[in-house]
Amino acid sequence: MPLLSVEGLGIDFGGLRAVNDVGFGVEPGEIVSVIGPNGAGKTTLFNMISGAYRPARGKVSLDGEAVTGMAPNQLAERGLSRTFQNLQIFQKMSVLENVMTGRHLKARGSLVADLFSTPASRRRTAEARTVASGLLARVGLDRAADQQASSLSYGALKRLEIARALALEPRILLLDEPAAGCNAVETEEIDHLIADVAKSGVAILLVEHDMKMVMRISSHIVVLDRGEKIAEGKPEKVSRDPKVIEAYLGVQEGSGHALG
Amino acid sequence: MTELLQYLVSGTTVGAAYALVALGFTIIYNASDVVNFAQGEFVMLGGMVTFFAWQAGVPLPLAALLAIVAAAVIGVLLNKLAIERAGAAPVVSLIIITIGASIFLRGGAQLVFDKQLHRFPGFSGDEPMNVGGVTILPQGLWVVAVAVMVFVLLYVFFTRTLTGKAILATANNRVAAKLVGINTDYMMSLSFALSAAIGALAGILMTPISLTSYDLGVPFALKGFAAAMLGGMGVPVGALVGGLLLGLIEALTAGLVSSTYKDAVAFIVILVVLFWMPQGLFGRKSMERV
Amino acid sequence: MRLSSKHLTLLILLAIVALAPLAFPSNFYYRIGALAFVNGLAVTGLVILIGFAGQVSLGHAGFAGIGAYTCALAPIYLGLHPALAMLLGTVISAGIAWLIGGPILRLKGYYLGVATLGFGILVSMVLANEVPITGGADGREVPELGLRAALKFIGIDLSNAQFWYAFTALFLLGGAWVASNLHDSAAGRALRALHDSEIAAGTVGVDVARYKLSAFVLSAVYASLSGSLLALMNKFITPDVAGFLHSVELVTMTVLGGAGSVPGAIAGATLLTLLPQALTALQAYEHMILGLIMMLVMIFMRDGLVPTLSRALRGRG
Amino acid sequence: MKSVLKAAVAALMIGVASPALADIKIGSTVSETGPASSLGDPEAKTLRMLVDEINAAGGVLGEKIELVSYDDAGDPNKARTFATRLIEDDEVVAIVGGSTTATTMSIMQVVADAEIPFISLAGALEIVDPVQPWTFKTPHTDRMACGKIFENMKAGGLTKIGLISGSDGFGASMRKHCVDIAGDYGIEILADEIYGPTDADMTPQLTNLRSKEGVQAILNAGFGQGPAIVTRNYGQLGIKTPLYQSHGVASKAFIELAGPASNGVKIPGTAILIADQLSQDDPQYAVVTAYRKIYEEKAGSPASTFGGYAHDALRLLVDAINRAGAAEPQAIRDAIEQTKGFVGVTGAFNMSATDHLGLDLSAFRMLEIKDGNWVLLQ
Repeated sequence: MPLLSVEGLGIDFGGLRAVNDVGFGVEPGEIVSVIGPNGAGKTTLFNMISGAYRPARGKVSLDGEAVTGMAPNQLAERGLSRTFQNLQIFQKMSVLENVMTGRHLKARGSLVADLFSTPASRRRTAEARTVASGLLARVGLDRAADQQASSLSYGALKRLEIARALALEPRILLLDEPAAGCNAVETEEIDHLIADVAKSGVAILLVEHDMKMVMRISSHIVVLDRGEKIAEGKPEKVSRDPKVIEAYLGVQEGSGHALG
Repeated sequence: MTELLQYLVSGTTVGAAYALVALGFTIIYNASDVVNFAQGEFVMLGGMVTFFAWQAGVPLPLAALLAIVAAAVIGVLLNKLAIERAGAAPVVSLIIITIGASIFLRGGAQLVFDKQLHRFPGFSGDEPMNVGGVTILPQGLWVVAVAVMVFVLLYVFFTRTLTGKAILATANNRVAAKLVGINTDYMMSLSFALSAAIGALAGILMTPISLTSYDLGVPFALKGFAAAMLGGMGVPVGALVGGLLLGLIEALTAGLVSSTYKDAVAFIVILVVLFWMPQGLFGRKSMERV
Repeated sequence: MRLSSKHLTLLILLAIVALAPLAFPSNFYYRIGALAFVNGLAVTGLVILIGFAGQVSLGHAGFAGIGAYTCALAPIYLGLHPALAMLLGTVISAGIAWLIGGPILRLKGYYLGVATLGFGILVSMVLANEVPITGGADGREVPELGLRAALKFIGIDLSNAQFWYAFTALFLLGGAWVASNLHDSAAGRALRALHDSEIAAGTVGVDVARYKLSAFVLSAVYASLSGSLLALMNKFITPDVAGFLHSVELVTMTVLGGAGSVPGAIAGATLLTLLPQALTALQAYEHMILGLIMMLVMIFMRDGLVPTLSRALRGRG
Repeated sequence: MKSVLKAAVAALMIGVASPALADIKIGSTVSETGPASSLGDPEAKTLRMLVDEINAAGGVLGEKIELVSYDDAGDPNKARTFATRLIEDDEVVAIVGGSTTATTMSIMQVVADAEIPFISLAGALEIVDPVQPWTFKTPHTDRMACGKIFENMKAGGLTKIGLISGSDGFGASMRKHCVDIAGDYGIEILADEIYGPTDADMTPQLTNLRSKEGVQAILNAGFGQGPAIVTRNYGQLGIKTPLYQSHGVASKAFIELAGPASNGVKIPGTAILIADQLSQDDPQYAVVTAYRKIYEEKAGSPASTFGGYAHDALRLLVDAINRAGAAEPQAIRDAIEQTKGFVGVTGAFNMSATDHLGLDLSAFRMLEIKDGNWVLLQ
């Protein structure tokens, strides 16, 4: 049984079927990519899986447990974490604090202890700081640790979100366009990072427009078009699928995101 | 039975005044996402300017027009000098700015005018009409008629005219509105002027009924704000229904239950409505985009 | 490093409180100081709610009213010592905050504003209308705390004004210490996270509703203590303490000084407590000047006085 | 270091710098703005013009009076702060003020601790009962107002009444006392309605009073805009039962605001409202005429009962300082307490150790509005 499994998932916005009857599974250590033209419903699918939207139809299970429509924090407790396409950074915190907050589930404790700064409370914060510093080093942001998060570049913020998501020690990680807006070097760094994380046994679900990256690192690809799954399989199989090619060319008329 | 009708007449009159204030809130909110807590001061200015002009010998209709224009000008100034400069400040900052404006205008009115209560005669006299044992003031009819008329005009304005739609677009997405060629600064000023004018109109209409003074803006702002939120902020029909509902709840509670806690009942109703409908009665449900 | 900056801030605050009396021209300034501290305490609570968690309240004076009237009534009706009444006030405030916080904190922005406003108005209406118990709008007397007499007995002889200056300062310092602790703890980070992005906070595992509620209850406790102190210090209390204008005054102090920072908010409280006293010479213009200051600060110093000024200083140095 | 700090504090407190050397400093804190400004505004004006007049006439004990006056906006907490400031910082020898009962109560605490004489301008009985050594007051109590009204009702055979009152301090306090003593006059209160001080319409409450079986008269306890709206609504509903208002409406402005419906309204008032109808041998004739003249000249608006309270307070104080022969708080207090036969705008004051008001019902006159004017009933 896959770690994350999605069956028949769908949602409507004002009578419009934004996503309909989408299903797939993700195993530990696997990288599954969701691709499709703009407006295909990729981010909506992510939002349903991660609890931001409540799906109208279908089922999401995590390790066999039905988690459909659970709040994001309940999913976090079950080891699901994510990043956001349009960045959801804690702007007014320092870079380090952002990642420390990502460690919330391990760092939290009694509120009273936090109010009076008991040794236990300080110990929890110190542990979070140590882990967070390590993660910042891993994504190459250790030198920016004390800066205010809002001062970072777009690419750096993307990496910061990944570090924050990793602080949770997730079993499954949803990454929504982690390489968008990054230059070639940064993209390659993220590329390695994702592969690395997957290798440690984390299941990864990825939405990405950079087809080179998708083809290179995905173990499995799901293709969406107008809210429906039109193809699924290994990268080389999907890239030859006529339906996929048509979906892309038909919508985008050969613009930047054609299949590599 | 006549008692009940009398309560309804009272509630409708006062409720129509709340509705006018709430409509004022709605217009500015629609253009800028700002809830203007200085809205009550426009109500005050309407009454005070009209009274002092009238006392100086200006005929009442002209005095009222003068007050509306004066309020509109102050509304535009408020937008140009404060709101526009604040930009995309958080909700609390905007609350403080508009409350600051309210305190400023009240302080100014106290200096320019005076601290006494004032009144001028009703538009169609002060002789009440008796309809089957129920007393109706002609001025009360004026208030209700104008509130309904303003609502209809606003409804047409926002749904049928290009300018009205441009104001809505400005609120929805300032940048996009600019890109499609809407002069967003002008739309903001226009909506402040419109809102201030409607507030002043409410003040002018109510002065023969409930008197005016430099400090009656706050109670009107509170009730108008509550009415707008009850109906759903930003929706004209919500403002109208919210205002009338608030006035009716107050009058019926005072008449049938307890005059001591009529305001309390009004706020409890608001809390209960918001519990079931967090966007108010007619508010649009918004979905957070992530 | 963070820890030391927190302690440094508290030390500076302590030094100001301790040294300021050296410059007081008369006993009257102890009264102003104590008022600033009482306001500062409520405002520190609002820093937790508005500054950390990003939730608006236009009704927190309601909790100050509960704290104040518990101190006035519990000694008479329950025979409690005023100090215990103060504690009871915080328990009641916390309880009520917990009960109403659940439903109303689901509301956002202005809707939360009108709901909290309604709560505050309900409290002040009950206080004003239940005349046989509360004394109504004319207010009622509050029993003597008695601590000053006890201190005198052990040889510490303070004037009434001096005692309240010192006593309220202790509460303010304690409150500021607790709020600073919270700021740098896991719970504080959770609150600040949901301020910036509720959805991201949920994603990292923060139970958004629970933390909002905690912030609401905590700030209610601060407001309640502030109300209790005001009642005990004045030995007389009226429903104005719970009124809309007091709620707005508290929020203004919080935001003007800098909602995100404890010292900022305390500076805001001090400034707005001093201002009416400084403006008595310009009595007729007092309201205009106050309104103008509120607008100017919010327009030109968006983060509030202290954060903006300290950034400017750091930028230069 | 200390001097630097001192300078910093002084800079913050720009308002504190005390003007010119004062001879006798008298403090005041009244509600010039805020919900009670219809009381506080004429009070503050009266105090200023009287001090000028007294100084122009040579002052007191050969010294000039300096008036330090603050606006507490009707906020009891502010009133307490200003009272503290007057005593500790301005070092006044006496305080006049407290436009409302709540502000008065706050100030009383401070003057009791500091032992400074204080003459209040507020109505409630609680201010002088029980007697506090340092607090006096000039207005009739609300309990006396109730008594005066009930006396008149009883004489007119009106024993079953409907009560309506404002929820502010003035209305609530008077309501309480009226309910308390109604029985003593054989008056029965059949209906009891409340309105908020800023309400726009009171027809629901009045409709209830109108439809209540057996109500022979209506009594409204309140001040500010409420009573004017109540009177208008009373007229609109065509209610015929006699309407009594409190001394809270005792001004010319009320008649204008309430309009024709105010014809026939009765209140317990003071001589100032009927100054032109006083006979020359009325003991109050001289003082009332003089006060009215100076107020209307300088303020440009009709004199009201409220300004009269301030007038009497300041005159009482000056009289006491003269008799004490020294501007010392203790001496002034003792002298105020010994005031006998002092005729003011409000009435003749006879203070004692057990009576810090010193007025009886005799100076309280029942007035009625006829053709847009106050006239004396009797």
